[in-house]
This record gives sequence, structure tokens and C-alpha cells, in this order.
Amino acid sequence: MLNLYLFQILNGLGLGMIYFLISVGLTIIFGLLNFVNFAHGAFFMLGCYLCYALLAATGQFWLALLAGPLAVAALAWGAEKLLIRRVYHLPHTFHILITVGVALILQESAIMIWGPIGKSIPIPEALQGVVAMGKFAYPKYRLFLIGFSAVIGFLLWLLLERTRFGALVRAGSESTEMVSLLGADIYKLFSLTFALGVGLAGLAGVLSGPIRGAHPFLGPEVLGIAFVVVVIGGMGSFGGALAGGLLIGLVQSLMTTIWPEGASLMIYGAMAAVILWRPYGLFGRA
Amino acid sequence: MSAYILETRDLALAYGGFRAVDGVSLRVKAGTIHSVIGPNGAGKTSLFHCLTGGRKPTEGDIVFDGRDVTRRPAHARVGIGMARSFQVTSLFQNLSVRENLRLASQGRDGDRALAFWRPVSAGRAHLERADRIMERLNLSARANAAAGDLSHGQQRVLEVGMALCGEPKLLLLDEPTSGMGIDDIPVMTKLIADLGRDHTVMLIEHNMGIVMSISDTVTVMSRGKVLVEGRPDAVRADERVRAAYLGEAG
Amino acid sequence: MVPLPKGVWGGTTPAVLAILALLPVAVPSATLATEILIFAMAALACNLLLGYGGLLSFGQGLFFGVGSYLAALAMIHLEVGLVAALAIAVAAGAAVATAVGWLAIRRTGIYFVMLTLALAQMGYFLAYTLSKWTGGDNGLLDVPRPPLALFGVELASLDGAYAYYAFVAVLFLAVYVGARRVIDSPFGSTLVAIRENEARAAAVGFDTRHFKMLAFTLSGAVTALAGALYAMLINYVPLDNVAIAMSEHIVIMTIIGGTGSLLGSLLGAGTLVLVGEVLSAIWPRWPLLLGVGLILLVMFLRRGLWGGVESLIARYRRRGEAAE
Amino acid sequence: MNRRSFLKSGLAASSLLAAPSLLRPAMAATPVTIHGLKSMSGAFASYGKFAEMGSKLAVQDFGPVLGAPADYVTIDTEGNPGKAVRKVQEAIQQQGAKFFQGCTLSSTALAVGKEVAKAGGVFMTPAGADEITGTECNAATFRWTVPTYGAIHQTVRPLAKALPDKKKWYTITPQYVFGDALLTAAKDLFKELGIQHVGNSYHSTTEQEFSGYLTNAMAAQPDVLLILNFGGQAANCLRQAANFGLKSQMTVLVAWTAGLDWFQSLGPELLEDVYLGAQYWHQVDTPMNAALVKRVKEVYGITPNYPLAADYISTKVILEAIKQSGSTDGKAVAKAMEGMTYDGPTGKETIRAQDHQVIKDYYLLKGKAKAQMKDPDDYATLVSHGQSFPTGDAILCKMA
Repeated sequence: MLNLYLFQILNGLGLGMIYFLISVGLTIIFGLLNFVNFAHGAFFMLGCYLCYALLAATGQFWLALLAGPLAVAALAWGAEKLLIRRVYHLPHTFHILITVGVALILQESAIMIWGPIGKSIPIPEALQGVVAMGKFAYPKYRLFLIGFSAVIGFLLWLLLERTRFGALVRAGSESTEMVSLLGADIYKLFSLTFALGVGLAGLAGVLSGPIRGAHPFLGPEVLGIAFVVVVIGGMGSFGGALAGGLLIGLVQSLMTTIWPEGASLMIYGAMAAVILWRPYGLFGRA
Repeated sequence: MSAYILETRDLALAYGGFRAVDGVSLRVKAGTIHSVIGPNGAGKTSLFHCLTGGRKPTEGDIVFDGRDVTRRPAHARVGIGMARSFQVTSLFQNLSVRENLRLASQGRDGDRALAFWRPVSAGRAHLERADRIMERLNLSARANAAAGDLSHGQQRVLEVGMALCGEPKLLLLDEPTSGMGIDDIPVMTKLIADLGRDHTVMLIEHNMGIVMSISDTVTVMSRGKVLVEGRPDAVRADERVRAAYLGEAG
Repeated sequence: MVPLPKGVWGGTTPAVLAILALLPVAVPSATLATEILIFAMAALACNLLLGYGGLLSFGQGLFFGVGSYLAALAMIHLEVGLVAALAIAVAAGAAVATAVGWLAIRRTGIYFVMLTLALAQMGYFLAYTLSKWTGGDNGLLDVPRPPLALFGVELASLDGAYAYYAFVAVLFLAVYVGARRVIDSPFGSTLVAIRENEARAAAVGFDTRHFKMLAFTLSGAVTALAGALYAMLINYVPLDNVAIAMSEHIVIMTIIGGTGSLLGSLLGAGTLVLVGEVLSAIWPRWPLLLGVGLILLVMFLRRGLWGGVESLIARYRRRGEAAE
Repeated sequence: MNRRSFLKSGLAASSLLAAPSLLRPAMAATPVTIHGLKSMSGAFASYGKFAEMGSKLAVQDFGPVLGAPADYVTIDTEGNPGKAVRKVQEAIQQQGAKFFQGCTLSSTALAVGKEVAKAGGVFMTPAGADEITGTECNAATFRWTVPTYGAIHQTVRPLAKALPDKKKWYTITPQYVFGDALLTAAKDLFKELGIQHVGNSYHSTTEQEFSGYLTNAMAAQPDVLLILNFGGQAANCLRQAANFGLKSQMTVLVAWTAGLDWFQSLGPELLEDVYLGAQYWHQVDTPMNAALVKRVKEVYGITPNYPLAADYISTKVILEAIKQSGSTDGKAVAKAMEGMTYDGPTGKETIRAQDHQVIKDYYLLKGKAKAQMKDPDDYATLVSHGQSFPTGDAILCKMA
């Protein structure tokens, strides 16, 4: 029985990395722009569909992995310039209203383009098959996902912590006037940050395509999980998204053995407990 | 009833190792104007936070009107007669001057203001008190203007007015003249002197000139401790005070 | 011009009376008109928190669902009458809201919002697992709509669509006037003060936690009443009542209508329900148009529909004065 | 009250009233109108789209009823039970509507059935919950699809017979009323067939991540994995089972699939060698089915799937009953439907009078490899078909 739990822990870690990827974009945008993006799940859904479309057109998963997120980031960049830029200074209620609007547009457009039925996305040949572990088997694709997410996480950490862009963006979140005084075009910085955060949602969508398939109503589901992870990890904290994702992945995976019916109740219970016990999540700051 | 309305005994407030307030025992005589002055970083503001309930002191206790208020939360101090103003203006910006003052006087009711079934107009007393104080602060002309639209000087006067509306036994004023123009300061100084006649006022200031002219007692703080306390002219002449201000004293 | 009394009966209340009277005639069915009033009541309760208290709560769906379930269970299992069922629902809603409030107000800003969201989701999964009582995802069926009776004397049967509309309209008017009184009460004025500047409100003597909690209690009570009336309208309690989508639906209505204006909540609820009704008959992809509408609203009509109406009036009056 | 506040109230009142007045339905209702309850928008939009095609085609092909061509009106349930019930109430009050057909969600079907029964109308639904023709049955509600009892008996029994050595079965069950019903029926059948139920995983109604449950299944090392969830959840469960390589370790049976459109969303790679329970299959050789496939190809250019066929035949049956009873009185039409036998997509179908359940075939299919597919919709071969329904006092319906 022991290796069942060990395997559930491995599976939980795998799940955790997927949840990290899903939520890191949301926390970056919130942390650095103090902006609540309710369309994050819809951009994830768009990522799934682009993965499907690019694979159907070119048969190249790696191309989809590159082009998909970039396309989502470009769309986000346009939306930021056109819409989001005007509402940063407004209270959260307007952030929620405008991004719910964007989410609805993305969802219905996806139905119009790709139809209401979901789509399956084949796993690329190189990553098909499983790795045997005793009586268990773990899909190669999910191992790839763990590795790839770790690399993405590291690159992101480098970008935010070790580059001038990262420094400016983090400074910008402290006080926008200061950064603009330093001569950096704060608005270009915001557009790039927003595009980066949403592009990550697109990337998570492309990567999750082969696991979850693409269907128009993925948005609200994924948004729910992303909020749980981000709040537990600490709004705006990069490390928090990782810790939050892994924690939720483990809780969900282990709960399937211990108390399956209670999994969802537990996840939201954990979310409420963390908010109450640790004011700014596990890693968040004021 | 002891002559002293407010007493602190070995009051201390430490942020980790740094002791912003380091064993202050202070007594404020009822019916007087008692000023606390000192250079920046002397611990005046930290002391003020302890007195108003903004911070919980790490040691010592505070007795007000014969009652231990050390741990009492900020909102519970108005009911027993302690009212405060803010160093950085903090008013209900979008509400009218009159509404600001009415709310301040309604604050005295504390939880009784939870009444959601009675119309506001039923609380006639609050409105009358607000109007009376507005008269005294000669802000009546701007009664319906939004607090945010007042000049900086007028907003500082309104800050004092908000404290007055709590019908306090003790007025705790935090740098009432901060950010005021030269021509406004005499107005505020006269106002505080006038208040001193029928209230006990405790003043936190670092502008020596104002304090000397209107205070009955002056306490000088430095590095979290009480350096000197006494009548204004005695304090002014004291060597240690001049040194503390010029920063030579060790 | 007959001078109507000032206070709760003045100002926008005549407009509400006019709308209540004309709504069932203008809108194709009394059932739709009743649904609009029910959601307007929920929006009003949400507005008390958001517009006046500055508290964006995602728990409104939970209070709505609690009201539906409790009223339905009371009527089905305890065979209580209409008034008792509504009273039970209101009490339950107030209790749950107070509990949620007690926890949620320990945090502010986005963490407050997320805490209400987490607590509401816990409520959803609880309702879903207690399927013996709530019917799980099949929902609670056979919810009766008992006649209006006081002390055993049956006054009126509410089975007719227009009869039920009249009953809900009277309740809505009571809630609206009640809300006007609450807004103009010492409590209401303090709530606004807390929204404006919480530190200053505490400094002048208000224990802000008590005021925020009371705001939750009142909001929960009214939202639960709306939930109970909705259960009686469709004789059914769908699990969706407690879903996060319901909370989002109520919040959007409140913002669309214009926070900080009670009449705005009625406009917001009416508009969102009607827009959904009209568009869904025309185009299956109608939520796309709703999305565009939300964006336009944020861009050009930040004070909500009521803000728009007010600026129309102001412009109309200015042009009127210019002409005189 | 001065001029300003009167103006404010007058304008506000008119602004709300102006928009919707165009809503009043223009033309009077013709004698026979079928109101189709379809989830055109919302989470079940895919289902609504094909269901509407089925109903429209049925009304169009049926020709005149009681002297005039029947009329068809779609009501968008938006996948929201509350809205659906209110719109049904409206149709009854405003247009005196009597004949309803549709509903994807069991919760909607149960609630709508109550409303239609109160109005003395007739309602036929393809929704799956046992209660519709069980504990919550009523005089107005009829149901075409085979309930959970039949879905289990027509899949588990033939598969157990075909693979006698596969004794250990593991189940993955959605924790809602529908899932419990499937599991109970399966457990009873396991006892009867001497199958060892090596384990079960319950999961919540919103779950889309099944790796944990599949891991538990792997630990139990069953011969057969029986998946009892539906729609999007079943798709993700099967997709992840394939990813985890379970298909090579054990036989996989999905007891209740949504048929062709669900197969299309998954693709042959995932479906190959998977056993699939289905309410309708276009390749079944029955006279009416062949005609339906041809007609649908002609009109819509696609192959009929489960929502289309279910709503087509249900609409046709209602129209037939109206014609036979010669009246639009709900009671008479319902009476005509009870015991009616007709040529349906699954062959001879009879509406059982006792609980208004249509007695029809349920199919067990097996997924085909991509290479063996003769045409783009040739996803599976027919393994077995048959009829299984609770009988005698096992019928829980006590018709009021």
C-alpha cells in the first residue's frame, strides 16, 4: 500500500507543476500590476484551442508550443493597450467587470470558430507511452511537463529577479511614479507584463491540451483552481504560486485515496484557512 | 479624583530591538495644555500611538481618568473621553464638512450607532453639536463643501474639530500645525489656546515657538526618554534641550 | 405638483412605485417580472455591502441558496406556512451571512474578496454532498407556494402569476423603503464613513468590525428572502443557486446598475435579466454581446446605468435652464 | 417634491420600460406548437445544437396535425435549470403551451416535468436520471432514453459474458445521484455474475483531473475498468486513462457515452478497443434508422448523433399521439402515448404505460482502430444490443 501513497505523491507533484504553470501568470499580473484578471482561464482555453489548431495544421507540437503562447501574448498585448490600460487605476470591481467581459467574448468566439464540441489533442509521438514504476505507470508526457514547467519556472525567476526588465517591473509594482521618474516608459512595461502573464496562461493551455483536451468552458474551471493556488501561495508572489500549486496538487492527489468526496471541500477549506491564518498567503507580502 | 487626568507608568514600545519609547512616565494635569516636543525620532509619535490605541505598548501601562486603558482598542477610547486628531490629515474626503463633524459626534455613541431603523435626522443632538463646533471653528461658510475641497489649513482645523466633536475630556493633537502656511499658524495657535480653557489638551509638536507660547507644561523627549519636563520658560532655558535639538548631546 | 413627503418616500421611491406598477405590463410575462424583482432584491442587498460599505462579497450566491433551501425544507418537512418559511429563510440567511462576515472582515481588499469566494464555494460543495437534504445536483423538487395566510386565516392564494408578482412587488417595496431607511440611518451613515476612511471612522469611536458584520447580516437576510421567493417562484431549488456563477451574476447586476444607488440595483437587475431574455431568443452566442456590453459599460458608463440616467437628467436640466 | 426628483423618477421608469416592449410575441399560436427545450448557450451548448436540429426536422417532416402544419419554438435553457423552469412557466402562461420536448440536464428535466404536469401538458425528455420515470414520475412526463438499470445490464452483462476470465472490476463513479444509481445497479449485477468489485473511486461533479483515481485503479490491478461518469468528465477520464497506459493493462468500459459527437471529440486513437455503452448508434440496421440517416444527411449534411435522434423521435411521437387522439388536450394525448408502439431509431419501441418509459434497445459498442474506419464517423462496431428495464415492483413509479 505504501508505494500507492508514494506514487500519489509523485502524481501530486506532477499535478502541482501544471497548477503552478496555470497560476504563475495570474499572480505575476496581480503582484506587479495589482490587477485582478478574471479572463485568465479564458486565455488558457484559447491556448488549448491554438494547440489543437496548430497541431491540426502543421502536425508539429513544438511549433504549437512556441507559436501558441506568443499568439495569446500578442492578443493580450492588444487587449491591454485597447482596454486594460484605462482601468488600472479603477477599483477591483471594474477590473472584474471588464475581464469577465473579455472572458465571455473569448469563450463564445471559440465556440463560433471551433464549434461547441470539445476537441482531443494527440500527445506528440516522442512523448507518448509510460514509464513503468512497479505496478504503476506514469505517462512520459507528464514527466516532460514537470521538467518543462520547472525550466519555465527557473527562466521566469531569472527574468524577474536577475534582469533589468524584472527589476523595473518589480519596482513598478511598488510605485509607478518612481519608475516613470527613472525614465522607463511605465506603460510599455505594463503592457509587456500583462502580455507575459497572459502568455503564460496560453502556454499552460498549450501544454495541458493533450491532458485535458480543448473545450469552450474550460475558462471558469481553470480560473477557480488558479485563484485557489494564487491565494494560498500569496497574491503576487512567484514562489507562492509554486508552493501553492504543489500543495493543491498533493492535496488533490492524496485526497483521491483518503476521502475522494471531500477533495473539493478540502481545497476551498485550505484556501479559507490560509487566508485567515497567514494574512498574505504562505509567501505573500503586504 | 487625582489632579492628573492621564498618567503613563514606565511606558515602553519596542520594534524588535529598537525601543522607540523607553520607559516614559508622564502625567498630564487636568485642564492644562501639555505639550510633548523633541527632535525627529525622539519617540513622540510612538508615544502618541500608544496613547491613542494605534499601537499596543510592550511594557508599562496607561491610566486615564482613573482607568487602565493600556490595552483598550482605539475605537473604545472616544467613549471614555479621549479624542485625537491625525498628523497626516485623514478626513472623510468626499463627505461634507458638516457630515464629517456629525459623524465625529455620532462616534461618541459607539455601538449605539448600529441603529439601522432610526433616521439620521432623529439624532438631533449630533447635528447641533456639529453646527456649534463648526461655528467655533468658523467653518460654517463651507458647511456643505466636501472636506477634500477645503484648503490645507482649513482641513487641519477640521481635524481638531473632529476630535472636539467627541466631547472629550482629553484632546490628543498630533502636530496640528504640520504643513500649515505662516499665516494659518496663529489661527491654529489661538484655537488651541482657546480650547485649553475648557479642555485638557495634549499636544505633540516639533515647532518650539508655538508650544512655548500656549503650553502650561512642556515635556521634551529624546531617544525615547523624557529629557526635561517643566514650565515652558524653564525648559527653554535648559541646556540639555538646546543640545538635544542641535544634536550634539551624546 | 403634490409635494410628496421627504425621507424614505421622497427621492427615487416614486420612480420605484411607477416601475413596480408598469413592469408586469411592459414585460411579456408576470413570471419574468417577478424574477426581475427577486434579483433586484438580491442586487439591493449586494449594493448595501458594495455600494455603501465598499465590501465586494462573492458570498451572495451562498446566502441566496441558503434562503432557497431553508424555506423549501421548512415547507416540505415542517409543513410551515408562507410567512413562517420566509422568516426561517431570512433568519438562516442572516445567520450564515454573519458567520461569513465575521470571518471575511478579518481581511481587506482582494483577500477579503477571495475569502468570501472560498467560503461560498465551501457552501456549494456542502450543499452538493448533503444530497439527502438538498437533492444534490438534481436540486430540491416540489417546493410548494403556500397561500398568504396570517394566524391561520388564508388571505390570498399566490398560485396565479400576477398574484405572486403583486406579493413579491409589495415585499420588494418594503425592502426598498427599508433599505432607504437603513442608508439614511446612523448605521448607514457610519457604513459610508467606514468605506470612505476606516482609520478615521475608528478614531472617532466606531468599532468598524461590528458595522461591517451588521452590513453582512442585513445583506444576508435580504438575499435569503430573495432566494426563498425564487424557490417559490419556480417551485424548485437548483444547485446553481449556491454556485459561484450566482454570486458573480448578482455582483455584475449591482455594478451594472450603479453602486451607491438603490434604484440602480433595480435597473441593473432588470437590464441583465431582460438582456439575457431578449438576446437568448435571438442568438445562441448572446453572451458575447453581454461581454461587449460589460466592456463598454466600464469604458463609458463608470457610474453604472443609474449614473447614466442621472447625467442624462443633468444634461436635460442644463439644456432646460439654458433655454429659459 | 420638486421638479427635479419627479423628472428623475419619470425618466428612470421609462428607461426601464422602453427597451423590452418589443418583446410581446407578434402572431397568435397555431393549434399545435411543440416547445423545444434546448441548451443552446451555456455549458451544454454542444448538446442543444443537435437536439434542436432533431426537433425541427421532426416537425418539418411530420406534415399537418389536426389540419394545420405544426409549429416549433425553441426555448434556450442556457444549461440553467432555474431559467428553464421559469421560461416553461412563461410559455404555459403566455401562449398556453402544452407540448414540451427536450432538456439535457436531469435536474432541468425533473423540474420542468413538474411544471408541465401541473399545466396538464405533455413533456418528453432524453434526460438520464432514474427518478424521471421512477420516484418523481408524473402523468405528463415521458422519457426516451434507457435509465441506469438498462445502461448497466446491457453493457456489464454482455462484456462479462464475452470476457469470462476478467473477474476483477474497478469502478470510477461521479458523486451525484446519477452516478450512485449506475454504481448500485453495477454492484447488484457484479454479485449476480460473480464479479469481484476490487474497488471504487468517487469523484465530485466538477472534477476534471482523474490521475489520482486512475492511480488507485492501477493499485487494485483490475481486469476491467468501469467508468460511470458522463460527457466532459468521461472524456477526460478516458483521455487520462489512455495517457497512463491503462488501456494496455486492462479492458476499459464506459457504461454511458453521449454517442457520436462524444466520439468525435475524442478521436479513434483514444477509443480503440474501448467498450462503449450508447443509447443510439447510426449504423444500427433498422428501417426507421436508415431513413433517418439518409434524411439527416440530405438536410444537414451530417450523420445523426444521439441528441439529434433522441429529440427527433420524441418530437415525432408527441405529434403522432396528438394526431391519433385527435385533440390538443394534454390528458388525451398522454393517454394515446401510453402503450404506443412505433418504429424508432433503435427498432420497435414501446412506451410503457405504467411509468411512461420507452422500452428500447441499448447498445454495447467497441472502438475501432483508425485504420479500420470505413468513413469519418465509423468509430465503433456493434457488440450487442438488448432491452433491460426494472419490472414488477422494482418499478418505483407510482403514477399520481
